[in-house]
Amino acid sequence: MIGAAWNLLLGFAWVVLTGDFSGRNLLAGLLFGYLVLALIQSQVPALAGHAQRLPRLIMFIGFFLKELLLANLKVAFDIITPPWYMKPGVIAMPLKASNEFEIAFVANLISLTPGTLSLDVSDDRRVLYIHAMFLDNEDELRRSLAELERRALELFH
Amino acid sequence: MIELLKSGLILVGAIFMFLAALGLVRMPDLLTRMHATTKAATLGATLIMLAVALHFGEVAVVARAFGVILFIMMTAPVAAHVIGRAGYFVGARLWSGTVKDELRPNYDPLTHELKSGLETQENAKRHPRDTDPD
Amino acid sequence: MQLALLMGFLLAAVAPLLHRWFGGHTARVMAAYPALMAVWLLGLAPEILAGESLLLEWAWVPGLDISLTFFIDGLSWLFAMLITVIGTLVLVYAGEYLRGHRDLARFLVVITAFMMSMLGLVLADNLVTLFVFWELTSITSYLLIGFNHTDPEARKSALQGLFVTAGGGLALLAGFAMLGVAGDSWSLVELNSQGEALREHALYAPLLVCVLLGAFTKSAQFPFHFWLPNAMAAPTPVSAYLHSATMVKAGVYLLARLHPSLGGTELWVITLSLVGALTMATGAFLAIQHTNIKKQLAYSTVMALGTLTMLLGIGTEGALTAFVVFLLAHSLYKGALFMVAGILDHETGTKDVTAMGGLRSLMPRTAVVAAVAAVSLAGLPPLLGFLGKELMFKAVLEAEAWRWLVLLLAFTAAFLTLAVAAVVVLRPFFGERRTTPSSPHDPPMDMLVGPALLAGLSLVFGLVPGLLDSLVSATASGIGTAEVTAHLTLWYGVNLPLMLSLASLALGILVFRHWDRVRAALTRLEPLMTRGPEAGYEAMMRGLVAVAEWQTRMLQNGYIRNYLVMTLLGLLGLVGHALFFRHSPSFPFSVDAYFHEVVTAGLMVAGAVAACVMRSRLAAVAAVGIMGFSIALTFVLFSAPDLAITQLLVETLTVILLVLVLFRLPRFATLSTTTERLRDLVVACLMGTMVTLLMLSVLGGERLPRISDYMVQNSQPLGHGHNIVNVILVDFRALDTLGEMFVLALAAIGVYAMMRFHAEEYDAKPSAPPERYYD
Amino acid sequence: MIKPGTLILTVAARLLMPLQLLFSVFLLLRGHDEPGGGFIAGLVAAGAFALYLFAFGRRAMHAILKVSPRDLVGMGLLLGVLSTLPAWWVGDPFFTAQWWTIPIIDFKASTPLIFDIGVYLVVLGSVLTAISALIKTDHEDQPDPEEATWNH
Amino acid sequence: MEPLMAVSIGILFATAIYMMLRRSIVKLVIGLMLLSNAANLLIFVTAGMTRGAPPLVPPGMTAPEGAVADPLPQALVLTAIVIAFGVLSFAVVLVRRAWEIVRADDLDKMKDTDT
Amino acid sequence: MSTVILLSLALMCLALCLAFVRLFKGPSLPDRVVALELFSSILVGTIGLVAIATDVASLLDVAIVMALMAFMAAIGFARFLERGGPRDD
Amino acid sequence: MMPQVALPILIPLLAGAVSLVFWRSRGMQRFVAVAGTGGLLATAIWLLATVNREGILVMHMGDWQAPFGISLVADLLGAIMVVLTGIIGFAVALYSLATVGRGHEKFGYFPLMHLLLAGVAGAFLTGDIFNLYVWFEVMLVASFALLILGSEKAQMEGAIKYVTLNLVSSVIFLVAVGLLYGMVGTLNMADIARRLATLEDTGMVDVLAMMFMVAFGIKAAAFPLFFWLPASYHTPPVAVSALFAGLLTKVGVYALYRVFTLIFNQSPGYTHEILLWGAGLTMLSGVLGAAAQYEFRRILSFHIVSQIGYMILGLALFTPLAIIGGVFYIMHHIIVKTNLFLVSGIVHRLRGTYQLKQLGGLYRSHPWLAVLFLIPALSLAGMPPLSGFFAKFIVIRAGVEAEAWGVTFIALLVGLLTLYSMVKIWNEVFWKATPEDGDADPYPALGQREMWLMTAPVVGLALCTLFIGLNAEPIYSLAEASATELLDPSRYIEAVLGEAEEVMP
Ligand code: NA
Ligand code: NA
Repeated sequence: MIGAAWNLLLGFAWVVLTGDFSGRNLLAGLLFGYLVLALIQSQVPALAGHAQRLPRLIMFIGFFLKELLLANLKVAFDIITPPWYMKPGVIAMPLKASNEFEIAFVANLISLTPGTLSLDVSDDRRVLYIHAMFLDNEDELRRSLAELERRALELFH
Repeated sequence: MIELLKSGLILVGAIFMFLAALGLVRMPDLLTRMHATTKAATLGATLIMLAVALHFGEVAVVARAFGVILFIMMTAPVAAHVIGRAGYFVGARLWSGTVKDELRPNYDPLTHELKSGLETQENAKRHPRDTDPD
Repeated sequence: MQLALLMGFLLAAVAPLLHRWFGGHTARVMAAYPALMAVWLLGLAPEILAGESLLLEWAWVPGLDISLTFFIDGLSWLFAMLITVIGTLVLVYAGEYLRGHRDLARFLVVITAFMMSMLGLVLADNLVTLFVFWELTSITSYLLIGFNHTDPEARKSALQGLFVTAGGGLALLAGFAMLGVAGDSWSLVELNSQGEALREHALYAPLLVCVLLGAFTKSAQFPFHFWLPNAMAAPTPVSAYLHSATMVKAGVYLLARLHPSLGGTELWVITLSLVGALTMATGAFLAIQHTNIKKQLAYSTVMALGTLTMLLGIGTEGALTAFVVFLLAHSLYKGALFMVAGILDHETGTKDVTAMGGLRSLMPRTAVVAAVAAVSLAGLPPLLGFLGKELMFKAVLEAEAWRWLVLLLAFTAAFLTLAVAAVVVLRPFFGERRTTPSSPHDPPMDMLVGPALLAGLSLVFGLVPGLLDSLVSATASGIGTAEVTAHLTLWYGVNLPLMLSLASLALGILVFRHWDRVRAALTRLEPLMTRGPEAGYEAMMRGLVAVAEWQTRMLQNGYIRNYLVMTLLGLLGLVGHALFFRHSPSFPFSVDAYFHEVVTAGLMVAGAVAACVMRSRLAAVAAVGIMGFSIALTFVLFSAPDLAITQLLVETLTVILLVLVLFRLPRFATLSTTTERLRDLVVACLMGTMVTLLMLSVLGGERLPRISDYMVQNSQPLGHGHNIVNVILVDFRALDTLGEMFVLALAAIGVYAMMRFHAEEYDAKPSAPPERYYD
Repeated sequence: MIKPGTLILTVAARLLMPLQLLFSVFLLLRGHDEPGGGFIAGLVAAGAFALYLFAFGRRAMHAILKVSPRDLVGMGLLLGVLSTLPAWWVGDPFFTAQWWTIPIIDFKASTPLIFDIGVYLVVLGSVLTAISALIKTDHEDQPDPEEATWNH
Repeated sequence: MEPLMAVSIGILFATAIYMMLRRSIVKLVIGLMLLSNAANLLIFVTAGMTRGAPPLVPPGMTAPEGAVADPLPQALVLTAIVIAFGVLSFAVVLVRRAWEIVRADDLDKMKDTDT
Repeated sequence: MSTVILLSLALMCLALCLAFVRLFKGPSLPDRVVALELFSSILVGTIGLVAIATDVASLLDVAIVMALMAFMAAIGFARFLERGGPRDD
Repeated sequence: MMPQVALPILIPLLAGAVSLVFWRSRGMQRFVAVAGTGGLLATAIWLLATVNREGILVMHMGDWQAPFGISLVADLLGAIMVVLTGIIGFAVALYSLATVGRGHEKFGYFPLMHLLLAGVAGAFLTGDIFNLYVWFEVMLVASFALLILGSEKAQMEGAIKYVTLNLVSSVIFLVAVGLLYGMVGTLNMADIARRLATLEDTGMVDVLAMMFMVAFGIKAAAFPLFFWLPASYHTPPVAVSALFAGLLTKVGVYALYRVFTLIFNQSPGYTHEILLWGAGLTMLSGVLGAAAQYEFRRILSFHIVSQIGYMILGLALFTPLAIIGGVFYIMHHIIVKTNLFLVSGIVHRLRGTYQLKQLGGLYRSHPWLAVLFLIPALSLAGMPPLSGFFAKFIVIRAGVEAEAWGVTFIALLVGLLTLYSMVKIWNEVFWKATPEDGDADPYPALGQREMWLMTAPVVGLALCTLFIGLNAEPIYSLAEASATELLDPSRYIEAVLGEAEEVMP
């Protein structure tokens, strides 16, 4: 978090220094700030892992979009074809995520990926109840959900 | 090229939106309907906003288009969760083709308590934290 | 004089204060005031009696031609004298009559105010001012009749008197308004100088009818006579003053006053003669029929008023002379008799003449006074009453219209009155002694001086009628169109009037002899004479309440639907009428719309319709949400981003609010019948069609350039903003926005108060009495 | 007893609410030039607090709002009325816009802006007053500390 | 487009009136909501509708280039929307309190003050 | 307006209509709320399309507000349900 | 710049805002209540004096020349109405200090009162048709909130009708404004008047006139649009009733006067003829409604309706004298009707009920109150020489001059029936002996201070009534000057728009 804050600060500093208050310039500032921080992160413990976040984030977004698109197609197919191929059901997914922010993040991601919908978290926050559309291969589903959670949690660590 | 991409994005986005609506009408129960809507609509809106970003190409507009994408991605699942949960807990009838329900046995409709099903193994080790919502 | 009059009102107002200082002497102290006025008037006598008149000008509301100008000629002088002199006596009398009464002070307030009003009435030159005093006498009289206000009968009589006289007063107001318009003047002097023109005017007939209504109600003419006897619920001094000498003569005064401008026409002559004669006879019949002394006197007053009206109707020189003499005679003897009646009532504790007898020995002085006054009432020589009656018969014989009928009625009245006079005096004072609720004796001087003086004057004027020559001449000249010169004498020789008098004397004695039988016979006439008009009045009052209740049931029936339907039908009727009969619409039908626009409009409509037909509340809310979102989309499609944002934010917040509220509300239920629904549907569709037609008319009609072009051009240069809508909101039309802020704040206060404030919890402070809405 | 919000909702509210608030200020400040303005901004802000309210309950909402919504209404109205008065000072009719440039940050302050801020506060305060009054009677029974401050 | 909207708005008015004439208080409120929406839309439409030209002055310019939509009715409608929002919030809560106090959903049972 | 946009708009409108159909049919309140939620999401897309078609970028502000705020309605409804409001209402 | 044009609006707005800011402090609210209404009255008198001296005053808000911005216009009628607002506001504020419960004070009674006054004053002063709508709403919502303050059952039932029907009126008004703008493209009333005169299709003008007539007719409680009033006016605390009775319907009447003299004066043969019918039926149905009632405030409420008829009659006859009469009537009625409600409040305070059947004996116990009742009551019934007599007389004389026999007859009859109602109250409340069950619970005696605060406004208003009656000339000339202005709209138009060329960009 400190890294991100620093990065933002640097971006603004850049804007102020250059005197160009356009959005484009701010973007440039942020980018330069990121690069600078990436350079010095080995020396500053507080900044540890900062530089890895951006590529991770980009990769995660790519992964997520792919999932989103593919699964959407699957659902779409089921919608437009008259017979139902789906085998819906509610499953309990044990959570690795520990703090509530992570849990919510994961739950929302799962909701956004087609075929799965987060219903609720158990009161002890250890299980996420998910409504899934395609339970024909439950293990496969659980695995891909776990994968999604893993990748998502990577962003925070 | 950009024009073509834009047209593609628009059309695909619109189709997803339409599918979402179609699914909403066609799907047999509440939860499956929500599957159709939340994602497809989010995807559709996302695609169209990308097209908007491409179309205008100005930073301010692009920022706004991404703003829309971000906001819709933040809010849509929350809404889905809230409705789905409410719908489920107050007794939405599940489709006859539903194969499994691991939640029902863990939910107490009187106290609204939702267990994880793991309590028996670890015997409720966890203690309340102050970050718990009140 | 005006100042004196206004001071008189002030005196009335401070009466309670005086009462605190002077106690039992207050009445006497206050009586000094009218006495002074009488003296002042007496000082005018030489001029007035010489036939001159005085105009005392005083502006009041010049813009409306209303002035407080006083006009004093023989007629008004005579009335003013009667008012002040009898007023003085009555005040003195009342001070004794009501001695120790807890409401004496209030009585003095009202009677003094009445006196001043009456004085104003007869002195006013301006129609409106006259009316002002006229109504004041009605009100003060109301307060006096209802003096014993805890008695329901008194209250009822007071209301009756007020309602009849004020109703007539309103007719009078209309009449005056027409008179003022017709004569283009509000001054009686000026109006009286243009009688010819007025009688020719198109408004003559209606205005005369209105004026007569006013005068007849006030002067208790048939068929409005019934209120006067009921007004006897008032304390006797009031009856003596208001209901014999003054107020009831206001109508007669008015007729006399307007005689030069309105009198003399066929309508006038016939109406007044007949109504007057009929009233005479009615009054006399009713008088003979009652045993209550005050009622007898009251009905004989009715009879006298009828006589006066009749004489004015006849309108010849002789009739006017008779009018003046009879007026004076009646005021004197009737005032005296009422005061005597009061003494009897006061001393014996009863008003029923059949319950009294042989009082002569116990109260000799009273007996003398009563006898003198009664002889005058009976119309026997040598009293003024005799002269009045003679002149009356003479005038009737001169009558042009319906002479014999009038004569018959007048004659009947004369002998019945004689019988009444006999009953009133002979029964209580002579014959065998009867025990009465309280033991009587002569009253104190204060109570006797009034009747004695009045009776004495009757005698003096009767013996020396020449004293009145100039007064009668001056007064009658003021009433008539030509100069009248009167030479009064007690003995005109043996002529037809004398014969008639003798005949009436004989018949009168006969009736008195057989009074009990006559009474019994007359009871059969009762429904015709008294219940007739009075029953009509009561039926009217009941009808009024019934109509009122019916209307309330029909209109203000508590059903909000009915209110809405009425309101909407009002709108539909008015706007629809204008739309179809005042406007020739041309509708533009060039629909250039894209598919998505049509769908948006369709969804909007579908949402609204769905909200109507759905059977669940929240579904309806959701449907309204759809409509709202569609409207927002319409705003987007047609270049109103600010509106679109506002609309959808408001829509969202409304849904939140509704959801919060509906949680506590019952579900929809089917309450209306199919017929009701159909009716509502028709109203709704009519409204919808009307709105559409209105819009099409405006859209297809002439359209002028917009002021908003100025805003478009100047919002950046002058308002320093690029969003023109926002510049309008915070700059061009910031005042609207300011108001709107307050609306929102007010709504919030209202909501907060409704949810959190329940009066019973907070306002249970000990000093606040509980509200009782439903008891 | 139902808790005010689920975990997912509370987290979302914590994230979204500042975002919405920030956005509302943004809408307010640029409203003179782009779609937005006091009303819209106020409504968005009210929505933000409403979300927080749904997620955490009324007490929590009051805790972050610091002042009573009714105070906001009063302040907003006062601001709105007062913003019309500077014109009087310079002899113009009421409501005449006065513009001042704040030198260091080159910010153009004006009476219309102050007015718009007044609108913002009123809208926010009013909606919150209404909603919290409705919510309060809905489920909370304890006396409200703000009500105890009424001076008798 | 305007004639079409005129018809639509006419229908909106009809639905609003119909709902207001119902006996259920909740329907009355919904009727009021429909009514105020219809009225606002009416102002917007009657003033004339313009596609794709919001009343904004482009940055750096002093006036819009071409014709823009009439901003004045927009401002009026905006005011009217907000006013209607306030008033309707009040009405909604009023209905709720009336129900709580009078305990009748049926408007026909709320006529004690009149009769 | 290009064909693609018109076609897309038509599709979106059909989608709006379908959402309305679900809202009308219900059968339960959550179903209607889902329909309303979808309706608002489709509107976001539609506004984007209109912005492209008319070349008016400021319409995006409407879309932003919609994306950020429209879900509040759903939250309100959900609250109603969770507090025991009848779901078939 | 002449601040007195805007101050009668801004002062109550400011007072309302300050009261809200200090909603925790009872003392501050009470202080502001008196200071604010006093300030309103003072500026209003200042305004009237200026207008009387210098003619129509105009202030272009925000310095935007008419017709582009919103102009406040104070002609004589407007200024007179504002003064009356000030008088009533001040009187009711004083009265409220004694009668309004702590709960009411705490939950915004005083801010609501200020804002109601602001709305009323705004409506009287604005020269802009949409701005008029806004002030109507301010007034309306304030009245909504005042009406329900206390949440009693009767209040709720009355409020639902009041709110619904008034909202319908607002919507009709709004629709009419929308259509009007669509036609003439302007909102400034002077500008509208000028532009409408240039329209070729006068039919549509008549149609719009009807819409405004209905919208304002509802506000004014004219037949057949008055139902909301008798359904609700007797339900709130009496100070509120008095405030409503004095001012609210008169705003509707004022609006009718304004638009039907300034804007819709082209075809009086049609529009004013309809008004004439409305006036007659309003008088009659109102007074009949009262005859059926036995609740103090309900009787008074129905009489508001009937009296509105007289005011509309003045406008409908549309002759100089008739307008004078109408304006005079408004001035008289506002004072008298408010006063009657205040008296009813004192009666209620003494006896704990408004039901005539349960009241009685007050003539004996409180003769001063009896006098204080008689003055406005007789004035209301048009008894001379009180203010109501002159009002009625002018109207009737105008009716006779215009040869409108039907309505003149109704006006007279209604006068009689009004007297009947007033006498009924007098009989039952004052003359009748206290009924057996009437004085069952002894109410705590009025405190000295409380009594003064309640009586002072009543006495003040009664003195106004007497003054108008005994010294009618100045009031008459004021009404006359005002009528002259109203019948010559070009003066208004010129004052607002200047003599410049027609501004039609
Ligand atoms: Na509205
Ligand atoms: Na009103």
